Amino acid sequence: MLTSELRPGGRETAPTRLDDDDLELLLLIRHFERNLLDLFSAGKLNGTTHTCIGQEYVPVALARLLDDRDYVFSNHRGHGHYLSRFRDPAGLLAEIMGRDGAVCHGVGGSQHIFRERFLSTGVQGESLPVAVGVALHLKRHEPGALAAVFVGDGTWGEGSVYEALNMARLWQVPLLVVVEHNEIAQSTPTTLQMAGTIAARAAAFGVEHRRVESADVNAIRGLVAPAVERVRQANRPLVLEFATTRIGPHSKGDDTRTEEELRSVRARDWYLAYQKVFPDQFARLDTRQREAIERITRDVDARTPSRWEGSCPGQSES
Amino acid sequence: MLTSELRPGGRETAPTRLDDDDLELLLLIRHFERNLLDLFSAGKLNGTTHTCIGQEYVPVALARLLDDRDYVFSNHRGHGHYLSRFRDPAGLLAEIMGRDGAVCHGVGGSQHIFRERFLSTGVQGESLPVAVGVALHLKRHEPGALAAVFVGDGTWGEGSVYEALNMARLWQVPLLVVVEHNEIAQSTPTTLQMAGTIAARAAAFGVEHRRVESADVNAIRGLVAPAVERVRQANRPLVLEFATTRIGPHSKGDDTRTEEELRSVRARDWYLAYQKVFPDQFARLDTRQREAIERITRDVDARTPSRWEGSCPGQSES
Amino acid sequence: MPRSERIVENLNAALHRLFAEDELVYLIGEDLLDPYGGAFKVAKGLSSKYPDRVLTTPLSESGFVGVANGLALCGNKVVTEIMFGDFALLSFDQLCNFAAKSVTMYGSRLPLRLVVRCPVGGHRGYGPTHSQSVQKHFIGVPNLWLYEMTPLHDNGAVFAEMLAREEPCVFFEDKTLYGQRRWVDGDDDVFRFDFLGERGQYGRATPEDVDRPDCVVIATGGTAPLALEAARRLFLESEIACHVLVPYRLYPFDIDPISSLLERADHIVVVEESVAGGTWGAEVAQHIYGRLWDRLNDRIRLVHSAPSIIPTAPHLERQVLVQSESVYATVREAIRD
Amino acid sequence: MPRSERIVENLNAALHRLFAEDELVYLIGEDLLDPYGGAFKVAKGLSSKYPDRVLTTPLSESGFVGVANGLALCGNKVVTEIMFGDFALLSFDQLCNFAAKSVTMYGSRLPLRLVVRCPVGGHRGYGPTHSQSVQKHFIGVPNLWLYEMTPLHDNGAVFAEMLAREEPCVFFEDKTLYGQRRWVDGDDDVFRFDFLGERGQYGRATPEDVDRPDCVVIATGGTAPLALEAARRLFLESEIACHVLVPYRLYPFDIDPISSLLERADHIVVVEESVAGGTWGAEVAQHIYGRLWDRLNDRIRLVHSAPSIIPTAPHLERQVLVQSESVYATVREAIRD
Ligand SMILES: Cc1ncc(C[n+]2csc(CCOP(=O)(O)OP(=O)(O)O)c2C)c(N)n1
Ligand SMILES: Cc1ncc(C[n+]2csc(CCOP(=O)(O)OP(=O)(O)O)c2C)c(N)n1
Ligand SMILES: [Mg+2]
Ligand SMILES: [Mg+2]
Repeated sequence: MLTSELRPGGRETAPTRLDDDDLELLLLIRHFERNLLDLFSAGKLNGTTHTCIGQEYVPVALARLLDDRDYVFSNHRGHGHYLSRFRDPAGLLAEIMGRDGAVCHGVGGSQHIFRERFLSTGVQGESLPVAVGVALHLKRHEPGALAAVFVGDGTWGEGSVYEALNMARLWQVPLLVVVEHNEIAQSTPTTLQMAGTIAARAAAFGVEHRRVESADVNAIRGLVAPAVERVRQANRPLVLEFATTRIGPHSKGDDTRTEEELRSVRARDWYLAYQKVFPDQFARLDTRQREAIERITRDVDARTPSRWEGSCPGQSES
Repeated sequence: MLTSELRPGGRETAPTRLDDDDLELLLLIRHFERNLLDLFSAGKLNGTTHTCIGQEYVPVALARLLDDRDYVFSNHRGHGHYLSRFRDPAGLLAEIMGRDGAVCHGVGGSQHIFRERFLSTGVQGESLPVAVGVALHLKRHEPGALAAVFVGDGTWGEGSVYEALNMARLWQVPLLVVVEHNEIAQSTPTTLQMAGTIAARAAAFGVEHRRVESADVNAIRGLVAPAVERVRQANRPLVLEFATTRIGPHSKGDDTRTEEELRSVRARDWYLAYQKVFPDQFARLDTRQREAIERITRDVDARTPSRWEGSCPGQSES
Repeated sequence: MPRSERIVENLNAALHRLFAEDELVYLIGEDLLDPYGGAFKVAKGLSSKYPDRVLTTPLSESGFVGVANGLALCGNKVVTEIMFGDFALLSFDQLCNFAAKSVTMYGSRLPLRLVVRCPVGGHRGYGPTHSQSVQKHFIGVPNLWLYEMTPLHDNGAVFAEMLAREEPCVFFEDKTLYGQRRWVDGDDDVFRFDFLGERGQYGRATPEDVDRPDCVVIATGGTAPLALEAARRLFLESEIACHVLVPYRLYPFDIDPISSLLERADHIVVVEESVAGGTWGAEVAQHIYGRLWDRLNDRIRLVHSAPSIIPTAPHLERQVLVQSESVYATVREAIRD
Repeated sequence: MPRSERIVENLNAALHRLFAEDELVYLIGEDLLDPYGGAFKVAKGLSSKYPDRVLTTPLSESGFVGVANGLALCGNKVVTEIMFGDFALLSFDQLCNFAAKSVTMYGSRLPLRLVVRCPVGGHRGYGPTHSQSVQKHFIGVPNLWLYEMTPLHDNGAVFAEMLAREEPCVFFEDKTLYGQRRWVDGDDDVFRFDFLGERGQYGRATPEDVDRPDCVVIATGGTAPLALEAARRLFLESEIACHVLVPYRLYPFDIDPISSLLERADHIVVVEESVAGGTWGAEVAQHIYGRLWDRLNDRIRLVHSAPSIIPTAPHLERQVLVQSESVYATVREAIRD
């Protein structure tokens, strides 16, 4: 069977205990992004930013299943992806604030990040075929490594997703498509933008699919690890779909969902669950991360503006 | 069940008797296109042309299931589609030869034909979303009419196919996608360009699918009529896949298949089957059509070059 | 400048009027439904009033422009919203190879009433894939008309013209204009506003009573405020008199309404936000050189953004994008040379 | 003209050499496998020799350019074949918003070695969606370089340069050139062939011993044969001496190697097959006006196809497309005016 639902540890079950490192990473991302929204409200940021509040556990769960040889393609909602890989809140915040030490010198901003084998862009769906090319290269030259792409449910409207899946399966490349299915795209509920299911769309191309209902980091790892390993070992593309919830706005202050919807969405927050079940560990780490982010913010805010070598580069005429 | 295989009257069964009109239409298309290949060899045509030799029965079977209110979107391999709708070999030949009386004044040529509600273009996949727009209009303003799009199997590589299916299903529009699955795209066998199946690709979007193995015009009609009717009445998009065979080259003289493949493909020609089973009817109509095409060719060839009002139009400045 | 409606209000009202007057009008694009009303709120209120004719789509820029083409093929009047003009590149095939070609490639005229709206331009910190001025890429497709929103023209009239054309149009909307107020009701402290051409094709700002300008500055709608600011400084500081001309149609470029003015000008500057290379400005220059070769006193000078992607951080973005200072400096340089 | 290899052979040989010399080279596109070897046979023999590095794809112009981008991202050297340049419009986003942007938008230089090959142009009766000259649409994207095959330059050298650039390049190939023979080995009966620029950027055809040309004709690779034919007639009929210049790089336009020649010319004509509007020719003119304003005797004249889609029937196609006669007439007109 190519598709299956992975239910154990579903959203309603109490979470299992995380080691400090995992919980800390979750909280780092949460406080990093809450802080971004605050900075926006305070007029300290411009442009746009998309927070993954509520979805942080997806990249955190996957972080230990990925390694440095893997390429990761992130999208507009990428802070969690980046922080899970590099634990570099200062570099990312500097990027978003355009300060010295920015990972991309302030050029890319929230949506366009590149570091080692991590790359994000703001054009939905564009990364999938690119990741197929990368996966093909890895299969030939670095067997065992994979290319992972994070996409939202709404991005499955784009034709390039299907062009990519087709080639990925035809050429049997180690492609891991991580779908953060939060039932919404900007302001549009999934019911208005997606016919059928992601499971069936993977099956359409003979691509394996797993749907994960759980938000329990430990449980998720246990459930998906074998499938991810198969991507590496057997060069079998995999679509890994997470049923998740976007608790924050699409970008800033643009949430048009009803209070009722928002209440139901907030009730499913992992933050509350861990807080409730593991109060001591939670309180200790929560404070530590909150303070760390405060410190980093003061530090980054005080830095000089980022400098960019190529700020007026021109095409080097020759 | 959304998908099913329609087998009765499969390719190996002897065909049932056609009325003269159907058989004549089949033979009209065949002789029309054989003649095109001859004209090419004789250097009387330039550019390119794609014959549907072997596939003629698909549009012929559908012709009586479509009516004047329906839009038909054809593709590069469109002579059969056009002739089945309009029975206008002279207008089409004039178009291809660039002579007076050409349906599009010689501007569009073999691949770009427009007449009433029939429209073809040479960019694969482009017509599908357009047909969704048309189907949406029909649903609202001419209920009972549908938009039909002919595409090949290779065209399922294009992302626009999936963008279109998604919207067609979301909006429940009367879209009929006719797939002429001849197991090849230009020179590339389907195994090298398509992962999974068309059935599963339709299912991925919750779109109904039927696969037809039969080449028997009567049988096909009986099998698919109810599904086509449902498209009209219930505004349910449908993918109707025909397992078929391209007997001729992709365009002219560019067939790179092996002799063995070609032999097996030719053995499945409806032409031979009807000839064998209904020799008298066949001989009578075959001669008639062959002669008709010869006559038309002489006539069209003798005409003056087509004239195009807008031959140097410019954007009417204003 | 007198208080007037914001440009986004004018645009929104134009769409409301279109919908009210004509049942054939559709709007199609992403996130259009109320209360969201589109990423830049241009669609506000439409889906509530006309739920059947506002189609919110999946993320499918190529697909929904195709759907728009299909609706137009059936005789409808279709307005399409691409959320960011950068993504119009995803619909290029539908626009160029279907919409524009269909008008003539079947040997007789096939009318298509279609307007594809593209928010463009930077200054908002949206970064390299959400800030481009993509006008240049669409220039020179037969039967594809390019328009741009301006602070002077009423969008209702412009939309009426585009749809009456019965050929596909792309309408560029500089994002910085949405929140600005229209230049209407005659004058501000320095400039008089009027229109040139039978249909007012060119909005114009002139210092009062200057008929023979030192410089004519032709600017796209999006860069018009920058050009005006530069012109104001030049006049107040040094009595350098610029006429700022702002066309609502970019392509085909229509030189007739302004050619006698251009003849009288000592210098001509063309301003656009795009980086150099195959731009609208070069197209405009080409037309002027062709028509007025014998009468030109000076070469035509183009003002562009720096040849670079558009960075996200505001201090970097500022270094790259055209600013009022670039216009100012170019006019000064022209006069000094 | 001396007997030489056909241009398609030269191009095919160039690819064979690339593959032989470097294991990082890939070719990706539709219908590339032997015995077919691509729609225009440019890939002949490659898949047999290098089955792992020739990727024949589904019909997915956007997708496979994306795959090419991914391979390039990993350090490979990737040549992509779009079957007809018209379909490159389907890959516009991958080319402009991914490939070109990635080189700089991450704040430090990301090298990408990518060449997208696009057969372009008409004269073959392929009709409106298979005959366009789409060069214009790709001009002016920072870090996207445009090249075009010529009858003078060795494709091996051009490909080496493009890949060494480490930025994405589009290489246009006029279909009418494939079957023609290269202009090599010095001279034909009227013209001498040489190269201008350090790297021979401009191929040149000159009537023997004419240093101060009546007219410089700058032509794209695809229109070069038409320009040469016109130049021949002008010389033989009336001793009008044209220098025909053919650059292998279209954009950015490099004026340096030819600017002193242009200064000496009485007239300048630029030839391209595209319809007018935002074209390469306008870009070239813009550069020349900017640099040589004080030295020009005449305006620069552009030769284009008629502003129309490209019809299929040969007698109609001929009326629309640039012909040698259009070049001839334009030079005559320039000299007469
Ligand atoms: C090609 C493209 N179209 C539209 C957008 C604008 N946009 C940014 S995010 C977004 C919604 C994406 O939804 P989804 O894929 O579900 O991801 P989520 O935001 O829910 O994480 C849209 C429409 C874009 N960035 N790229
Ligand atoms: C967008 C696009 N890409 C490539 C082509 C070139 N081309 C024309 S037909 C064809 C093969 C189509 O195969 P299929 O869809 O199976 O139809 P068939 O020819 O078998 O009827 C190709 C690649 C095209 N016309 N349009
Ligand atoms: Mg989502
Ligand atoms: Mg096929």
